[in-house]
Amino acid sequence: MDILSLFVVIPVLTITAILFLKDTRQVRLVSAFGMGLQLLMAALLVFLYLTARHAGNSDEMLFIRDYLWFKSLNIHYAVGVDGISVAMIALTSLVVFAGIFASWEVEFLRKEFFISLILLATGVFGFFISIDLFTMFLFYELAVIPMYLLIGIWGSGPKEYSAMKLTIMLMGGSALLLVGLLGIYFNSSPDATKLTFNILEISKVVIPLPAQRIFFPLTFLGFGVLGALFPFHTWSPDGHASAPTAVSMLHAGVLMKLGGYGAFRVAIFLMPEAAHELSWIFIILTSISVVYGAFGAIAQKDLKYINAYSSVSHCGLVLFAVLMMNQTAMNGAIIQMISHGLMTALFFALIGMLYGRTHTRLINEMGGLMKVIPFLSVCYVIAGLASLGLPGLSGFVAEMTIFVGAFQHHELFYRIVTIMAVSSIVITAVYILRVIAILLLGPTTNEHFEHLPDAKWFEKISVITLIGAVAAIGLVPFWLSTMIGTSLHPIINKILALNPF
Amino acid sequence: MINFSYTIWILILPFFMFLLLGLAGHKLFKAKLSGLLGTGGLGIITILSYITAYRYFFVTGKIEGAFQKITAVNITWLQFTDKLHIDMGVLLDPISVMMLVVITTVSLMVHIYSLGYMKGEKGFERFFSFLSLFSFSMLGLVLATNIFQMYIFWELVGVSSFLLIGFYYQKPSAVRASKKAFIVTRFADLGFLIGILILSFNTKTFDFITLTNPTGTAILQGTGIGFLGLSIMTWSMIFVFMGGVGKSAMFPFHIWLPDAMEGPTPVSALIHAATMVVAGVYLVARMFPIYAISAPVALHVVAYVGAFSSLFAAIIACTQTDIKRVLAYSTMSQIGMMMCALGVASYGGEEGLGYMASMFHLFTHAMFKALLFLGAGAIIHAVHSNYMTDMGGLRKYLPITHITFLIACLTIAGIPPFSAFFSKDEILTAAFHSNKILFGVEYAVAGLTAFYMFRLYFNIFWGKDTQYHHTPHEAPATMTIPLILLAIASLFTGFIPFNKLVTSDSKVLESGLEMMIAIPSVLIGLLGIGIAYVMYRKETSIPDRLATTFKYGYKWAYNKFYIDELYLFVTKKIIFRYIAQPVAWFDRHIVDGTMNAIATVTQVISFRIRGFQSGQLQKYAFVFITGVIMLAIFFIYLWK
Amino acid sequence: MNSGIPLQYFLILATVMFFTGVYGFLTRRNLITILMSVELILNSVNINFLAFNRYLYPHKLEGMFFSVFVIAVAASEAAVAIAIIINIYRRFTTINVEDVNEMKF
Amino acid sequence: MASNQIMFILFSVMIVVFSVLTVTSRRILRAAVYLLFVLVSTSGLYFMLNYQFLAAVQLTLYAGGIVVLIIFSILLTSHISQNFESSGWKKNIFSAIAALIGALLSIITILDYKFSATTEVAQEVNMKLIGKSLLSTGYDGYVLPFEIISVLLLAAMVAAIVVAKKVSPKSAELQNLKQ
Repeated sequence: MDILSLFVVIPVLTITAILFLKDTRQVRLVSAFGMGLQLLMAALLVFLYLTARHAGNSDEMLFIRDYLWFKSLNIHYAVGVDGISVAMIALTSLVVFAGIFASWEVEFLRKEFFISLILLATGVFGFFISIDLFTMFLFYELAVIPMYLLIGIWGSGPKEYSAMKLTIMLMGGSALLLVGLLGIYFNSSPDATKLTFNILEISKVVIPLPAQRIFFPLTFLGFGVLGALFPFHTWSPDGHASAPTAVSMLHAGVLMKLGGYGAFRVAIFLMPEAAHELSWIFIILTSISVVYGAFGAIAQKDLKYINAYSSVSHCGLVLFAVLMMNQTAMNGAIIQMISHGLMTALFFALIGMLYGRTHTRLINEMGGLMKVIPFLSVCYVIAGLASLGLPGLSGFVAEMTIFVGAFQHHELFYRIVTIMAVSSIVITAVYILRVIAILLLGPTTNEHFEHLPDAKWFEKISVITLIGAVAAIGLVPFWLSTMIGTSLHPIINKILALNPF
Repeated sequence: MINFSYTIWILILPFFMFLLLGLAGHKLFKAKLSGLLGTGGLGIITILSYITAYRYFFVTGKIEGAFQKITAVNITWLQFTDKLHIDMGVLLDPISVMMLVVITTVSLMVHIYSLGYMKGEKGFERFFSFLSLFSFSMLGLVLATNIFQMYIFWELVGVSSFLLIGFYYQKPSAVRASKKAFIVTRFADLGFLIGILILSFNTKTFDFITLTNPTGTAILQGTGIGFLGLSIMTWSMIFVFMGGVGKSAMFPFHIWLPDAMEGPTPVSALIHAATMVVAGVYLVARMFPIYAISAPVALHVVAYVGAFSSLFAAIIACTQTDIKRVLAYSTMSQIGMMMCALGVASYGGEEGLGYMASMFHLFTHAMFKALLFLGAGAIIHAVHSNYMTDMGGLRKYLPITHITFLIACLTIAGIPPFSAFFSKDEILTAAFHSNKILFGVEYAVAGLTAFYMFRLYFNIFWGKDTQYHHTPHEAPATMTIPLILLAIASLFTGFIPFNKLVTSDSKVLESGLEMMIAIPSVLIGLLGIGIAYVMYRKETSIPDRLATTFKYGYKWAYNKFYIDELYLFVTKKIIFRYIAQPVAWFDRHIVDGTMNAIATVTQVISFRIRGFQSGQLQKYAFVFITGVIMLAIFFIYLWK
Repeated sequence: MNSGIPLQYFLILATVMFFTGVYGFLTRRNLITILMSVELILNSVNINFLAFNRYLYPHKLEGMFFSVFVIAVAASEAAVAIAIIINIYRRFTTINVEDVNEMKF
Repeated sequence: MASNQIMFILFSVMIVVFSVLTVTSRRILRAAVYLLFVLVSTSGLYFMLNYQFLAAVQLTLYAGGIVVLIIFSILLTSHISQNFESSGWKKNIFSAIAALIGALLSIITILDYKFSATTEVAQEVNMKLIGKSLLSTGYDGYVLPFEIISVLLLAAMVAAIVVAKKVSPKSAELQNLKQ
């Protein structure tokens, strides 16, 4: 049985089912059912994966399936997962599941909304299971396009502008990416007889260094745009601010991770020599992202902007760690992706719920919400604490792994940059606490807020799912870290082979 | 070897209480029951701690005359590399066992006290769940087997402090104070983290036993390499100490502590007097072999920072009128003394006196300072004001509080036979033998301490007869019993033979009272009390006249030397206005502006190009025909 | 009957006619006169066809038949074009080609 | 000068002159009449080339059919005496230059090219041959294009009717909506 393809098939079936529904009330039930099934599948996948590994299966990728698609170009539909993809799939299904419940009360064109949302999820799932560069790119594009509709139609504020900006910038990124991928493809075979898109096969050959020098920056930038790399991050604040709740969740929670994952799986894994040679440029850019995003967040007034800038900072940390190219830092990068995915989804869900009640997102128009809506407020505080790296929640595990890993780098330059990046934790604390203090604590400023209702059942499901995952990773990080760590070995071995330090 | 693995329950139990009370407290139990549950849980932990202390000190015995470090439990929590991994475990050695006793004792007292003090408050179970969280994190901190575990619990302590200071979350001043406390300590923790990173990079280990083994190899790593004239090890230890400075409210990170008094008084007693704020001292003591052997310069930094802070705080304490703030500055001053004592010590033997003195003082201080705060709480409870100007003549109304408060004041003033007399004496002796300047400073601090404490005492219990809206009455038994117990502790803990139990190399340190030091220190204490008696026993005009005479000095001290304003200037003006806002502006207008400009340029160009598509059929035809003709010319005549 | 007249004469005549038609196509504003210019162009092509056929391949009939087809096409084209012109006139009340520029941008 | 040369010159002059008048005349009906003269002259050329059938077709279809159609449409869309405003001189000059250059280019090329003289015997073009060729499917047969042309004519007829038909109010509304 092809368990991986099911991750694409289930959403597609859900979409088909939604298409035939007459009653729009049932749409969300069907969506929730489909994505709940997906969540169960993800749990099953984690279980199967761990069982297989436990049984001594030490293949690089498990559950590999390969179907020839375009013979002339040797394009396959090839799927396979390692611990990293499994973790990302689990993250995605969690966030999508929570996202469905967070958008329970979408009224306008409900059917179309859920279809687009699940289509987006399909793209993301497909991306994570693919091991063929072409199908990977295909799913990547599939994930980006519905975003335009979701923001442009169901968004708020200057939604057309934001949707356009987001889509065009991401498309610009994928243009670079496509060139990079084709470059890899045409160098995937030493004697140009059997070109391939398959990652596993490409990783066995060494792409010539001159080609790497061209295609590594292209690929990395292409994914970097999606990962909000400075200075290509400006789509993120506008996009997030305009997007509806679930879309922000999915976008910041999962879609931005496509950037980090791709940078790591394609750019670094396939072209480690150039990565090693050019990493300093991107290290500088990413460390700017980290500090700059955090400072940018301090001065914002709109909750979503604050969170968007904090995402820039945190995702910068992901790319930063990936570029450090050692086991610990990369492990941290993956955990950070998952952790940030969960907590930023949590943040956006909560912001959406607050907005639904107060009809404002400006922090200085709110105040003292803790007394009125304690459940949501406490959840917000937990999300904030996770974001500023409180031990026992996922953010701490991720950040510490990154910092310790990055600081083990043998070159002084990298260690100094690491210290700069470390300083972001203080700035993070500043803006998080600022928001919490203004928003939740203190006396209730606006008398209209006195009788706001607290969370409804579907909101609770959404929030508790995410908080549970955040706390689980934070309290028992060992299994996740090990699952990712063992999957990193092929990459690390490849890097070590070229540069033993 | 005796099995200590049960000690893990000392950590698990409070965490469980936290989850139970925090998640389900307001639904499952009545408020009172959750308070009792929390207190009961802590009672069990206290008993466990006492058993552990007894077994560690008196049953296990020594090897080669020294107490051994025992790793009771150690579970790998997160693996970084083969050598670097965060473990969660329990490390028993003299200082951790001593801290165990201190924390559980004070915490239990505070729990009992809170049952009365917090009665009827909204969020009663929340309060107890936070207290449990704090107990959990503090115990985890002192029992940490490795520096990263310590850092984890260090952060947790910080957050529980944040939650408890901001307990009255609808009070803007409490919110501000909690925010300030968290951010200031967080900044200091940044130093701690950097220190850990440097340290672990050099030594490739987090483990305390490996790190602090005076004969091991880890301790010698990075001592040679220089950076700005100091070795890498020194730098890392200075950074680590920065964390301690923040948590222990030493200068210049002390500004959060006075504000933290916005929290409920039991919290101030537990966290901001007895336990959490001494974490910095504990940290230095924990890393002491490294400081003493590999990074003596860092140790000097510790000594001078401690000494300066103690003097600085003592001066400010003389001018404050909010009784909790006086106590806060007194705490800062006393911790400064402990730091200073650590700083003048060195590893092993007679030279390690300062270490022992510091730990001793930490122990006694925890008891009497908790007593002072709880007493202050009882007074505030009775008077409903924090300001000593609203008080006076309270000895008639609050007899038990009065007696216990007096005992505490006498203790802190260093009058024999109260406990602090012994510990302070050891500190002064250690300072005297190592550095005369530091001795002078500490000596002056001892006098000032006696003065401001009795200023407080006389102002509250004697002085003018204030008219109260309703007659103050003694607190309920749940509040007075802890006071009495702590007063007894203050009386007798001075006789604990610390020199046999807690020393720098865990061996017995022979030391006794040096009359040369003891007599002058008692004398200056008495002098301070005398001055306070003259000035504040009755309502006189002396304080006002003094204040006008030393107008500027008084004003500066009263305004805490304007350090708060300086911080405010730096954070509000410089960081917010000159960094964050420009960054936000830069992002919106330069980075995003560039992106938008690219879009605009594209659009403008495309609008121009669009003009070609005029819809005028004949223009198209003209262009087409011209093109054909040109192509024809090209192909006929120019194409070879 | 065509002796003494070189092929080139016919061709030159057709060329002149063709470019006159082009000129008309480019300058006239009235759609109907533009249509007339197109007829000129088609006619000049027909002359070429027939001249080539007669002078170079007198034993074949391709040129002639193509002329027949061109005439047929021209007839259909004229019919449809005039229908369109009338329709345009109805909508825009003008058949000035410069005013009919909806199909832009 | 042989008579056929004289005739050729006559026809040529007529064609050139009336062509130019067609495209320059300010009055639309006159232009149509000039076009008629051009077409008639052209059919004269066809006679000279010995293609009587085609000449007849030219006269009936073009002169008889299309020109009449054009005149009808002129009457439908404009006033007979209507002068149309002259187009911009810029446009005229540029178009003239383009046309002149194109003409010169073609003429030079024509004069440069050496056409190979043929020795084949000329074929008599009579109606029987034309009919046979048009309906023949073998070599030299044109049944396929013939059929296509017939379909095209039908299609054009239907199209002309559909396009020129008066728009129904409902579809007009729709069109207005779309604007």
